[in-house]
Parts: sequence; C-alpha cells; structure tokens
Amino acid sequence: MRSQSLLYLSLAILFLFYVLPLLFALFKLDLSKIFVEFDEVARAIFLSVTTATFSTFISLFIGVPSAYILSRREFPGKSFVETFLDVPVVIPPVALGTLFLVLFSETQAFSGILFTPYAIIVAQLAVVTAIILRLMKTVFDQIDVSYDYVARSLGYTPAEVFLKVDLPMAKNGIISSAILAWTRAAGEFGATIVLAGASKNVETLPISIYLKLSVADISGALISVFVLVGIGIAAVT
Amino acid sequence: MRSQSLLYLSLAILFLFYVLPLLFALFKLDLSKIFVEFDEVARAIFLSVTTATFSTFISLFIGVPSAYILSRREFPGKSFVETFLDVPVVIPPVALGTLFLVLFSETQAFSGILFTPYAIIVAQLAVVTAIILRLMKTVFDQIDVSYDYVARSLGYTPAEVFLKVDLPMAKNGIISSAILAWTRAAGEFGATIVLAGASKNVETLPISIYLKLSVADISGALISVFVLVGIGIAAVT
Amino acid sequence: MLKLEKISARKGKFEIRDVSFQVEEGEVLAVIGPSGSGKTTLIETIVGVVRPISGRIFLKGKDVTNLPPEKRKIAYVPQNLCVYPFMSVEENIRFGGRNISFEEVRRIARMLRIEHLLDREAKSLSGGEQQRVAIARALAANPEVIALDEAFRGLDISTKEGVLSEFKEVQENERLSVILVTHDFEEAYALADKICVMNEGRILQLGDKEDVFFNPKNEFVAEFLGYSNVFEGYANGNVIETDLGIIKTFEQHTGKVKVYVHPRDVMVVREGKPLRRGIEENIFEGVLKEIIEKPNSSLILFDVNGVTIKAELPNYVVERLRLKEFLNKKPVRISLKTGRIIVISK
Amino acid sequence: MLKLEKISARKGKFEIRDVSFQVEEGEVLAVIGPSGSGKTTLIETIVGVVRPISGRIFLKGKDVTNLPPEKRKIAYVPQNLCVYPFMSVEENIRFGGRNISFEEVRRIARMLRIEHLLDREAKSLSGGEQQRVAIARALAANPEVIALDEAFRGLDISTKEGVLSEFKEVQENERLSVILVTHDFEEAYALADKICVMNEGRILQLGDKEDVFFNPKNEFVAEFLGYSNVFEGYANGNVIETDLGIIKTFEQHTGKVKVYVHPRDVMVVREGKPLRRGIEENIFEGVLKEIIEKPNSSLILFDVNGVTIKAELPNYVVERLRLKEFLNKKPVRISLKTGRIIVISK
Repeated sequence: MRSQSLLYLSLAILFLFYVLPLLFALFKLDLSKIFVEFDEVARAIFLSVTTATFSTFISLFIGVPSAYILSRREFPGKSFVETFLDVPVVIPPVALGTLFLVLFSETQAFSGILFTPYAIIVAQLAVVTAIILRLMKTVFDQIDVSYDYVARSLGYTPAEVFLKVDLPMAKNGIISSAILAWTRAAGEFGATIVLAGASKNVETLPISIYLKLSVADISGALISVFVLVGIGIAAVT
Repeated sequence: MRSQSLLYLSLAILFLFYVLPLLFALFKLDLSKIFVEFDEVARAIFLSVTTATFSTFISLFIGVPSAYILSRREFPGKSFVETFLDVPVVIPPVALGTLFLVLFSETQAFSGILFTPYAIIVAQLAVVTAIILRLMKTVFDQIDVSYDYVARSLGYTPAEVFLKVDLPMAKNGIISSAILAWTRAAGEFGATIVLAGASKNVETLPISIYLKLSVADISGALISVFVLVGIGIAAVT
Repeated sequence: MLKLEKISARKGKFEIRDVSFQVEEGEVLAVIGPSGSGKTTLIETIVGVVRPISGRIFLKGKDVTNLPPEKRKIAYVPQNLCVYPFMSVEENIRFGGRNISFEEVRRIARMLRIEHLLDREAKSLSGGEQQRVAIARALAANPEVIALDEAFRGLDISTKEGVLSEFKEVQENERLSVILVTHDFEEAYALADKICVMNEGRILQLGDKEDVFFNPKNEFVAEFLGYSNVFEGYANGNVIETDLGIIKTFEQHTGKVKVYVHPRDVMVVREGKPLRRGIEENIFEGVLKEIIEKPNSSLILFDVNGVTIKAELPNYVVERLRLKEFLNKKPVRISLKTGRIIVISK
Repeated sequence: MLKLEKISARKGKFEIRDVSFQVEEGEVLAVIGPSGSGKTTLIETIVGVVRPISGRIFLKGKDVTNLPPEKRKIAYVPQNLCVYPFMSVEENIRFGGRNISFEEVRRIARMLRIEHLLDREAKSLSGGEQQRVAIARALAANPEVIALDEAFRGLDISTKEGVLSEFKEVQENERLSVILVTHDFEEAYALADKICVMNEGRILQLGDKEDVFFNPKNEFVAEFLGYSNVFEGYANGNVIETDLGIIKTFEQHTGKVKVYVHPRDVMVVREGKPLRRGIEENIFEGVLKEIIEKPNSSLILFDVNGVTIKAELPNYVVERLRLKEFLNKKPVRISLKTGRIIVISK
C-alpha cells in the first residue's frame, strides 16, 4: 500500500507542476488590457491563424502523398529515406530555421522573402511538414495493405486505390494530424524568429509574447499566452 | 500511371525541401572556426548535455509512474486528467515558459533561479515532462492489462506488479521515450529564452545559435546547428 | 471449494447477472457460450480483478468477495496467455511459485512436457508451447483453483486433441479444481465434469456434461449445442403433430412445443433389415438432397414433406448404405432416435 | 482455367518454391498446410500483388505472369476480409462491380442471404456477415477466379457448417472457379474438389480430395491429416513387422517403412460376433486405458504390447459395446481396417 501511494504522489506532483503556474497566471491576467491592446492582439491572432492555415494545407498537400508512397511502395533508397524520416522532427526549430536562413540569404531568388510574413510560412512549413509526414506514415502503415490488394484485384489502378480506398480510410488520421500540425504551426517560435525576425510586421502570437517580455510587459504577454493555451485546449478536445 | 508519378513528385519535393538547405549549409560550414571558438562551443555542448540529462531523468522519475497510474487505475477525476493530458504538449514552449516566468518572478522562493542555469532545467522540464507522460501512457496502454492480472492472481501486490512486470515490459518504450525527450530537451529554445534569457552564462546550443545570428555570425551559428543535427541523427538511428 | 452466490458484475459493455454455481475439489466446470455472453467478465470477477456489483464468492467456505486477487489463490490463465516475454521459460514458472525448488520446477515442466524448453526465451515459443508454460506457471503457484479463459484457443485440430488429453491427465493426477471458459463445446465436453451454458450474462443451464449435452432445457442451449433440426408442433400426450408429420415421444407433453433433434440422432433405415427395438417409431420417408462431406463423417440433407432434415452419419455408414446413389432418386427411410428427442414447451 | 507453372516467390520470410497446379472451370482447389507454409504468399502471387521470382501463371491459356492485379480478373478475399468500413453493404458490393445494376446487386445479396443488410454500415456487421459481404463483393466483379484466404476462419462450429454448405451451393450454381487457402482440413474437405497440401513453400501432395485424405503419400501429409497411429517396421511382401506385432497389408512392400493408421480406421471387435469379411486380419488384443469424450464421438486409447493405439468411435458404438466397463480391465480385441493402412517407405 505504501509504494502504491508513492505512485499517486508522482501524479500529484505532475499535476501541481502544470496546474499551479496556469492558475497563478490566470490570477495575474489583466483583462482590461485586452481592450487597450485589442488591435495589436487581433493582428497577431490574424497573422498566426492565416500563416498556420497556409502552411498546414501546403504540408498536407506534400506530406500526405509522400507518406503514402513511403508506406506502400518500394523504390531504390527507400530504407535510407525511412531511417532519416525522423531527423527533421527531432532537429530543434532554431537549427532548422538557421539552415533555411543560410540557403535563403545566399540565394538571389529567395533572399527577398526573409523577414517578411512569407518567411513565417517557410518557418512553419519546415517544422510542420516533417510532423505531418511522420504522423501520416503511421496512419497509412496502420491501414492493412490487404485493403489495397482487394481493390486492385477488383480492377482498380494504384491511383484509384489511393483516392477511393486509402484516403477515405485515412480520413480521421488526416484530420487529427492536420489539427496537431496547425497547432504546432500557430505556436512556432524558434524557426520563425530566425527566418522572420522579431519585429512588429511579423508579430505572430509567440513572437508577440517574446516582444512583450523583452520590454517586461508581462500582463501584455499573458494575453497572447492564454490565446495559445485556448487554442491548445480546443485542439485536444 | 500519370497520377502515380504525381505521388512520387510529392516525395521528390519533400526531399529537396529538407536536403537542399542541409547540403547548402554544409558547404558554408567553416571548419577552421571550430578551433577559434572551441572553448565557447564546448561550453555550450556541456551545458546542453548536462541540463538535458538532468531534466530527462527528473521527468522520467515523475512521468513514468504517473503514466502508469493513468493507464491502469481508476480514480475520481481521471477522465478530466486524461482529456487535458495533451494540452501541455501542444502549448508552445514560449507560452509554457511565460506561465512559469509569472509564477517564479512573483514568488520569493523561486525568483532567485530565473536567468540561471537552473532555469534552463525548469524550462526543459516543462516541455519534456508532458512528452514523456504522453509517450509512456501509450507504452503502458499497449501492454495488455492481463499481464498485470496474471501476476496479481499469482500473489503479487500492485506495487510488485509495477516493478516486476510492467517496468520490464515497458523497457524498450522507456528507452526510446528517454532518447526522444533528451533530444527535445537539448534543443529546447522557446521556454529557455523566456525563463533563462539569452546571455553568455545560460548559453545552451540553441541559445548560442540565436546569439550568434543576432550579431550576424552565420558561420559561428552553423557549428552549433550541425552539433544539434548530429545529435538528431544519432537519436533516430 | 469455489462457490458463487448470485454474482452480478459489469466490465465495459459486458455484464453478468445473478450467476451462482459451485466447483468442487478436483472438479472441472466449463462455462460455454457465444462471444459477448460475459464469460471473460465472469472469470475476471472470480480472479478478483473485476469487483462484483452484488453477490458473494466463497473459497473453501471463506468469503473472498472483497479480497484482492493476490490473496485469493486462484491462478489465472487468460486468453492471450501472458507468458512474460522478457523471462525464460524457467523464470516464468518460478514467477508462479516464488520459493519453489528446482526439483519442483522440473517436475511441473516434465508434467507439461516442456522440460526441454526451460532455458528458452519465452518470446521465442510457439503458441502451443506458450499454453503449456502459462499452465505450468499457474500450477507452480499451487493454487486452490485454476481459472482458464479460452486457454486452448487457436490450436490446429490435429494437435488440439493431444493437448486436451494431456491437460486432462494432469488435472486428474493433481486433483486440480478448474474453471474453464470457452466457446468451443467440444473442448468443454472433453475436459469438464460439469457444464454451464451462458448467454447475455445469465446462466441458461448448469449440470453434468451429459445432462446438458443430451438434455438441453431451452431453445438457446439446444441451438447452441447443434440441435439443428427444429420443428414447431402441437403436443397431446406422447404424440406431437408437426410439419414433418407425427412425432412420438416417451414423455408426455401438451400444447405448443418446439421439437429439437440433433443430426447425430437421425438414422437411415436399411432396406430389408428388421428394425431394431426402439426405432420402430418415428420413421419418415424422404428424398436425399445433398451430402456435405467431412473427413470422418458426412452431413446428409433429406427433404421430408417439404421439410429439411439433417443427419450426421459416419462415412463408413454412408459408404455401406451407398447413399450417394440415392441422391435425388428413390425415397429413403429415416428414423429419429425416440429417446433423444428434445421437446421444449413454448 | 488457372494454371501455375513452377512458380517461386517470396514475401518477407515466407516463400514458395516450384508450385505447379491447375484449377478447371467450376472447380474448387483447396490449399492446406500449417501456418508458415507459404499459403498466403501463394495466393498473393496468384492475385498479382506479389511478383514471382520464376515460373508462369496462365489464365484461360493467356500468360498473366506480368499483368498487374487489376487486369487479371481474379477477385481476392483476404483473411481479414477488408470490407470497407466507410461504405454501406450495398456500396461495398457495388465497389466490386462498377457498372452493376441494382437488380444484380440484389440478386447477389439474396444469394448470400444479406439482402436485409444492404443499407447497413459495413463497420457495424458481425464477422459472419462481413464474410458474406466480402464474397458478394468478389462475385459482383464477375471474376474468372475467386481467391479465398482463410475466409471462413473464426466462425462458431455451429454456424460454420451452415456457411460452408451455403457457399458450396452458390459455387456450384454459379460454376465458380475457386482457389481456397485454409489451415482447416475439414473446411477444405467440405468445399474442395481437389486438395493441395503444402509445407515450407512446397507442394507435398496434390490430387482429388478423397485420394489425398485416404491415401497420403508422405509422412508430413499423413501426420497433418490426423493419421496419429504411427508404427515403424520392416516390410517383407504384404507382411510388416512392427512393435505392435505383425501388420498385414494388401499391397507389397519391402525394407524399412512407417505404417500410419487413422483413429477412424481402428475398430473394436465385438465378443462372440462373427468377423465381417476384410477384418479377419490385423486383430490385436489390448487394454483400454482412457476414453476422451467428445459430443458425437470419443477417442479411445488402447495399450497393445506397450504401444498406444488411438481409435475414434461414434458415441453410440461406445455405449452399445459398454466400453467404459472395460477401462483397465479385461483385454479388448481391436482391428485395423486393412484397406486403409498407409505404408510409407523410409
């Protein structure tokens, strides 16, 4: 019985660890500030929402078919690609952003978009496409390949099988991956600060937190924090 | 056949998207800089490794038993806890860090550790514990509860079952969760910059990238970037 | 030994209601029923991992209803066996009996014919080997009762009979008290002394195995046990009027009834041979419509007055009577074993 | 119809080697063998999702070895059925036949007795209903051949016979060409015209079902098909010396042999009754050691000269001969059916 209570103790510590800061910050939240800074907050929300939506759709467009190919087809170099599938997921966003920064700053065609809102989308894409690919690969791997075989045997071509069988089967997986990706894109900070910088015209919600904190405006930062917490809670429920 | 090539095209785009910046950055890497800045880089590596190791162990210590309880036991409020399990995972690290910043800065006992290396560990813990909890919950959920039932029926108490059955069964899951958590901790940037700031004495690898970039020292930043890429590759293989 | 008194319990969407029975020392009770009938919930309640909503469980006269599983001495062998993959076979057996001597481990392993596997890693075992290890581990705990949940599932037909007869031998030699849950009534018949038929969480019939198999008491049990010839009729004394014709029985019945006849109790009457005593009643003439062959016996479908009757006959009888030559041709006389006809009032 | 010529293929750790056979129009070929014998790889090669390493496949005389699956007209019903959960039953059937009329959908549904399910969501179906839908979907494609991989697995014993006889009826009426893979030899016997026994990727025996079941050609096939009485011996003409004693056969053999006798071919000789012709040979005296009961027949273990012999007898024979009274008592005479003894040279 003694050691069982130890197990529950760990849960209690964990709960306090996350809930205490949240509750404390809720007390500190100065709602009157929302009205003062309404324009500013609204602009950050708008920028976060539009860039995250764009980058999620682009990453789905590239990631879903790629994941399907990786899950279903054999091709030269497949095992190499599969081994390094997780690398972009575990490389920290700051590092990932820096790699793109080097490429962009030294390439004429791309250098113009650095430190503009387009750079935000590139930063989010870099982080989110890897996540979509990883999640969708798992989704397709979990669909028994026999579903494909049956459709082939009934006269459907590989492309028809993808559209008529695997996409509908993966529907729930695609939706939940998209939600997760969107949330990650909306909260992206490391790659964004590197590629788009921290200035007023690229002020997404996470960047605005950083900017407010850098001028010690904690209650201003908290408004953006709670918008992001709200998005997080909405995403998981 | 036409639409099948479209599928492969998406994979090619994806590959270029990630490999091109990496190869380009490799060309730009100035290895002679390593010797000049050896001390600085070594200090950043040391700080990243020690803090990540600390935070990973602490989060395992709290997260593994908590995940076990959540996976196995019924208690009042369990469904509430389970619904919100994913919230800390999807809240962006900057926002998570800000919540702790508010708590710490207004609490006498804690305020001393802000902007010290201890704050790095707190920042990593905030991010990593949620991940460990989520991963380990999945690991324990995948172990059929009948394994526990058998051990109980053979005379083992619940605590003995945890230690003698579930921990060994979960061994591989614990190891891979720990590796992933350690990598995430080593690359943590958003919560760290909020809680520990961006200064010389808290210069982990991601912070050092940011500091170098802010003085436009791209080749200096690239050294840390490739250390982190190396850690990432090592973690997934 | 083990006694359940009006146990009701629920786990997820499965539930059991008012289940009462008793398992004596050295006895095997088999609980059979279709999937979803609550069999696993029942066994988990007995093991103690599911708490009953009401009712009592007694073990050797002691009320164990509120005891945790580790204090009950009921060893559980679940459907997926749960042999610990990170242990060797020997360690698995030792896990069952904590302070067991090496001689005892060997004795149990020898009994279950896994002595040669003691050093093997458990995860490298085949399904049949895992079943033996799971049972050995349960035996090592020296329990009062062993609770088996579909523990012989998934064996090839040809190896299954061997495993069942070996387990029966061990059970008889060690005088084990066993409660066994299965959907396979042949397995139940081979192992059990008493049989309990469950459906939708309730006991439908409980009794000695011969009694349950040859005297089902209600429609569900009869149909579940393969009494696939069913005729509705109206009984008056020992005469029942059905679509098939008049069926005579030994016992008396009145009113609307259902008549059940198992295919094994339908016989073909050889032309020109005098009738044996007891089958001169219930003879019908019909046309042979189909023969479904199986390696040892065949299922024969007859059409009698527009009603289909199924008979199961050993293949050598099918051959000797040259039944294939009768297919759709001249009528054949068939008889129902009067003593084996089941009549259930509606 | 479908013809395989020396097909070798590999998928993961499973492989098949030099497999050749032919399925005629309206014929059912069953491939049986233990798990891991390459049965699924074989069927996936025929369907076309696994490319053979060598060999040719012909369909109606046309070489289809390099055709993709969608051009072969071989409809596949895999082990897990793969009824599309996001479609209704009707949509599943329509998926098989693209431009099929509603009347045709109804006809197929009626044939498989799922007409009442047409509007149901596929994910809400039971296992048996899914099997019917999967077969209906395959039929709707109007294929040359239907390839079934363990498609009747997991049915209750009592419903299985019904499903099998219904499928056999549909197969015969529609003159379907079927290749069927299964580990259940009773299922194979009920459905097939020809049977092919595989092990470790190779064909061990191929022939008409009676020939394979009653005349196994090698040790593996005999043991797989339940010939569980095995005696090693030395043959000289039609006399074989074994541990059991002298066994006489109709054919001539010489040298070291293994003798296989199926339990169904072991009989008990009734005291005082004249011997029927053909069984006056191969009579042995033994002690009855154990009776393993099953609902329709029992397995009886005799000890003859220290050797165990298993007999399978219908329960009414066990009753009539009062065999239970002989347990471990006075000796019983048993006889082996001489015409059914299998002798395999070593």
